[in-house]
Amino acid sequence: MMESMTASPVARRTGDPEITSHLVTEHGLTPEEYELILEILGREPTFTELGVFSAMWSEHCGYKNSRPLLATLPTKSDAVVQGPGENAGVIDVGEGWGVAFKIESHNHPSAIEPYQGAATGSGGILRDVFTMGARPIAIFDSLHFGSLDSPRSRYLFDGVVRGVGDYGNCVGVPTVGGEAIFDPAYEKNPLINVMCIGVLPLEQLIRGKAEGVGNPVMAVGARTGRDGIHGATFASEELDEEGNDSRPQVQVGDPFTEKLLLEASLELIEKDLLVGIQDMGAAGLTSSGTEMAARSGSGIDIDVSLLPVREQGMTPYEMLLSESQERMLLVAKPEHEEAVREVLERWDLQAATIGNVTDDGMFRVREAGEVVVEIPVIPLVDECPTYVREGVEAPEVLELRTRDLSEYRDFTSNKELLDTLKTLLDSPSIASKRWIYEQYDTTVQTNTLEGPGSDAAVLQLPTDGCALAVSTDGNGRFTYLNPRTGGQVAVVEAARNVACSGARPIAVTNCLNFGNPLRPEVYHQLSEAVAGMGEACRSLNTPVTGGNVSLYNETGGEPVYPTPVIGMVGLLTNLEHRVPSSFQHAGDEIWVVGVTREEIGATEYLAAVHGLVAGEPPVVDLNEAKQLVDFLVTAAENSIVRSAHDCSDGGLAVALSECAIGGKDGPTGFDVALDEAPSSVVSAAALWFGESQSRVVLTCTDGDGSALLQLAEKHGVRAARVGTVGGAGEDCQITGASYLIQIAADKLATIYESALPRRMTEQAGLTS
Amino acid sequence: MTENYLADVQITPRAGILDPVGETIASALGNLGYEDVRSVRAGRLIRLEIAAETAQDAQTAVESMCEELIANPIIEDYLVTVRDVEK
Amino acid sequence: MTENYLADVQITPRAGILDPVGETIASALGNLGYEDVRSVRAGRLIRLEIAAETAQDAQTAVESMCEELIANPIIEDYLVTVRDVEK
Amino acid sequence: MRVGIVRFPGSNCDTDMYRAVTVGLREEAIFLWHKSHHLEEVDVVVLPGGFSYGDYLRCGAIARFSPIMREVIEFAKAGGLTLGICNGFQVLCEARLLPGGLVRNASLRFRCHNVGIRVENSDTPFTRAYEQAQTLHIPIAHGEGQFVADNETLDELEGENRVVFRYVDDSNQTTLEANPNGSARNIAGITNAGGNILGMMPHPERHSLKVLGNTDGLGVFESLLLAVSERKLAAKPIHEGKMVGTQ
Ligand SMILES: Nc1ncnc2c1ncn2[C@@H]1O[C@H](COP(=O)(O)OP(=O)(O)O)[C@@H](O)[C@H]1O
Ligand SMILES: [Mg+2]
Repeated sequence: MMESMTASPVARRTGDPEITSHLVTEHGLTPEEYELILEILGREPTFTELGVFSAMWSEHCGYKNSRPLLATLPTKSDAVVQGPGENAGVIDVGEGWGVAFKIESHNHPSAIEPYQGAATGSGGILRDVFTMGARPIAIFDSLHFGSLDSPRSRYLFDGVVRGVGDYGNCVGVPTVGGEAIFDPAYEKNPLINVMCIGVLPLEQLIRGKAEGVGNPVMAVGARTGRDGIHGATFASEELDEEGNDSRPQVQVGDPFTEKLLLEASLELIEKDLLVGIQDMGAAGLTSSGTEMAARSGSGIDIDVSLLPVREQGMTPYEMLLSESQERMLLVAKPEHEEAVREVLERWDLQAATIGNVTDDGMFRVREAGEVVVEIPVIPLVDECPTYVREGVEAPEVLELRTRDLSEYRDFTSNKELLDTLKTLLDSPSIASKRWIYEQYDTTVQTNTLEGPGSDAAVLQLPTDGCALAVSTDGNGRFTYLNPRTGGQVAVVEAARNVACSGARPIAVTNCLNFGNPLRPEVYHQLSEAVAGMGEACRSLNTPVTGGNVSLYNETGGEPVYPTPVIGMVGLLTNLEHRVPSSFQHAGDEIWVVGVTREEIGATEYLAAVHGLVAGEPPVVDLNEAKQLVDFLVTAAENSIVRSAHDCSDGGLAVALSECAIGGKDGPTGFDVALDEAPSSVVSAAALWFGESQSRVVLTCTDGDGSALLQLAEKHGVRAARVGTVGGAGEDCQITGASYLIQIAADKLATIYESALPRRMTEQAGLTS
Repeated sequence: MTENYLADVQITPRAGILDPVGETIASALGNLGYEDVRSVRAGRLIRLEIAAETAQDAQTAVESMCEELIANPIIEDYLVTVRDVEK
Repeated sequence: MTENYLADVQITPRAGILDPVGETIASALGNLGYEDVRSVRAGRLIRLEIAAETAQDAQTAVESMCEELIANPIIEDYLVTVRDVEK
Repeated sequence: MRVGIVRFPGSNCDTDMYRAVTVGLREEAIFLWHKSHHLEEVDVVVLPGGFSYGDYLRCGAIARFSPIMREVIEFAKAGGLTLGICNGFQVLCEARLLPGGLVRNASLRFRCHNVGIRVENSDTPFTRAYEQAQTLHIPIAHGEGQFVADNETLDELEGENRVVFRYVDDSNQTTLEANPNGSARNIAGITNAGGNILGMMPHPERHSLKVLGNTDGLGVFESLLLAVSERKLAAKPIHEGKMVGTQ
């Protein structure tokens, strides 16, 4: 079809270095990959072209090591309108409306400059969503940090929270949920994953395409500076010990310009003035230009001397690879170019036409007319070499997983048990996240029906009476000890959280945070976790609509826990059926649904109380997980449950405490006998603090229990009444495995609420 | 014997680092008719009163505070100037 | 003929207005062991490059910008200093 | 009633305000573009919350010079009902339509949660739908909401009954703990001497829709509706004459 795909000769630009094998290595390309480049071009690349290949064939853009694994994930269902491959995935939520959503990591930038790293991460994911034509309605942040006992971790955590907050707050998108996990494994390499959700009329859906020969290509937004050059390559390398040697220029976020871009983009899309639009994210102009061309099988011809720049004397290499924030690439219809300019001007935004769409399949870049890059688009974008590697489980993990845990299964006294519960409620990973989310605007846009603090956030949709329920989840410790289980748990826990609110889980986005995939033990984690994720998604019919891969999360050879994070989106078709997480009324019956097994491996209990990361994580029965979700959704539809709370970190004792602490009229007492809960024979530790999957704490009105039980049986899930909700300010009493504890609800609340503020009081926003 | 010194720390965004605040001020000034403004950079000013034996000691102490806490050397430059407290 | 001048605007909270940033820095420095710090005030520094015929003209222009926009006299004091751009 | 909501670059509570007026109250609202010079015959001007110009330099400092502010200031000075919420309050202070200023929260952190505010003066065009001393629960969402002014100004505000809202705790007391940002004398909202301009940090528009389970904020808009109807009755002939001329 296309006659000639080989690139024409391109003269070496004065001032550019010669291509040496050293330079090739420095660009993160192997000799074999370089051979392939020679083959594609039919000649030696120029320095600028080498930079382009290096960025596009980095892990971040090219998914070298993950693409074959990702290809195994389910991506289709009746609800999916746009699967992976676009700026964001899109699902159909009825009445002509769609929901666009995606998650992205900004781990490495945040490890160096936490405030700006997190801010620019939020900016990027917002652009991914509004470039689909969707108005962002919510942000979620999944955070993993080292122990808060470390000043460095506190500094990073504080900076990231302020960065996420300030950016979203300024743009006017509420941050309504997320997670925050603290473990020494993340000390030097924290994980900052941000998810954005947007809504759009489906007829307005627009894709990142460069179609129509001759159509103008426009660069819009902030001017291009030297910041973040080689960010994409950098994100694909390990941090050095100091975290600074290969430090690129730090990028600074400008949420004000982002807000203008958001409004202007949506106006342009609404007025149907565009052919395609894409964020200039990782690898900047290079990736946006080439990916847009690749999606429509076209070519693109741009002149970088037309690009508005912030600094003098920038080379084509720098302009192509700059990751300056708040920029976008638009392709317009020629007859609309003027109208596009008018809209942008109204929003005080700069726009420059820097080239046009061609049909020769080439990514051609000029500098003042002189060609400096000519690369066939398809091989550059779609034919990045991929690798399927051999994975091997690390022997030390095997040893840890099979460790004998019998000495941790019992307690010596009621007091020890109560102290254990207190320690868990005070553990930053479990404790209240209020300190975080009160720094976020959670109510702007007036769609927040349920903000942070519940199992899932619930947001009103423009459709009649519908709402969206969203949760992000992941468990690095589980994944470390058993990656397949970890992949499954991320999905089933997120689904459970969504279903607890009464919504049916629909689809997921995922962020894979792993170490260096060239290590067989890391590759093993990655491939197993993806396999587990895929199995769970298939079982729950919640396909993957997109996501992000962040590899090389390690410092000095120490990888973080392999951490797949799932962002699950569910649909609530009737607002009346919404279910809160916490206890509602004194006298309500308390039920436990799902089976408690002899599972204390990999728990927060072992980690927080015994400093031990060991054992087999709880087994996921995918069938059970699916039945539980169906049961929860039906129970909500039938208005049988008054509250539903997922049982996860810290087990039943913590789940019950959380229901009490969040009580509708303040901390609420209760009386529960854990021995009544459905269980296979278990030890005290497993009964109180084990993290068996597919369990939920429910309440119903006194007397509705039989209906609840009937429904549970119908869905094949086991349920038992374990106690009664007490009054506000009363005592919480739990018995189980011959132990008994009793403590005022207010006391539990104080422990739970003060854990983060107590550790963070010293840290304040001094440097911004 | 120690004396009191006043130390001014001028903190400005490092060259090449985006300065959205400065740019926004520049354009606002332009809109107000101040057309002779070529550029604006927005930074911070921290003024400390510190007891030290000599001005040089005060200078050294404040510079170390900057490295440790006051400035963010990854994105900011800082300049410390010390003078006697006027009585 | 106009020349380019650099004008520094130092903006500090007015006496009597709380300065939580300054106070927090002071206490953080104390915690880090800098015990000789007597007090800290935190303000802003706006650095303008401006074309003017004389340094005096530049001074006058920047002062008028401060009155109009850069500072809010209800809560802030400001001080303008002008120097030549080093070539 | 026709409410004009000014849209500055960076405003982000403009559509919430629009929803509160059109869905919560079922009255008319329109947006006023910051570059325009026409107030489109609105009865009430609202400066909404958000981050006009990114809050760069100082909150509200740059927005105060938007083209439309010339007309807004004229309107407000002539007695027009003018409401500034959050960033809008900051703009009103910067424009010197209200005394004092708003600086960074004492905690140095952005705060977003429900607060209790007590209606200190229910005899204003913004609060007459409330009872005197009634407590409302509505959200705040700001990083720079600490109201400051010199003592004379504060005494004057109090003496003239111009403190309209104060932060209070569950027992309706103006305690330190109830104050989310360190505001002088727990002040959450004030009016000008003429009583026709209100600035407040909390967001009544966020609690004006039934679906969100709390409509404590709606009273502000109901009050405005009452005030506007009253004014229209009083000024009918003149007002109508004007309308004909400008349409
Ligand atoms: N980083 C964060 N940002 C915003 N909200 C958070 C964050 N971390 C946790 N939350 C909120 O706190 C609540 C408890 O979080 P988590 O313990 O992770 O929930 P679960 O155990 O149900 O998955 C949730 O509502 C969650 O959205
Ligand atoms: Mg939890």
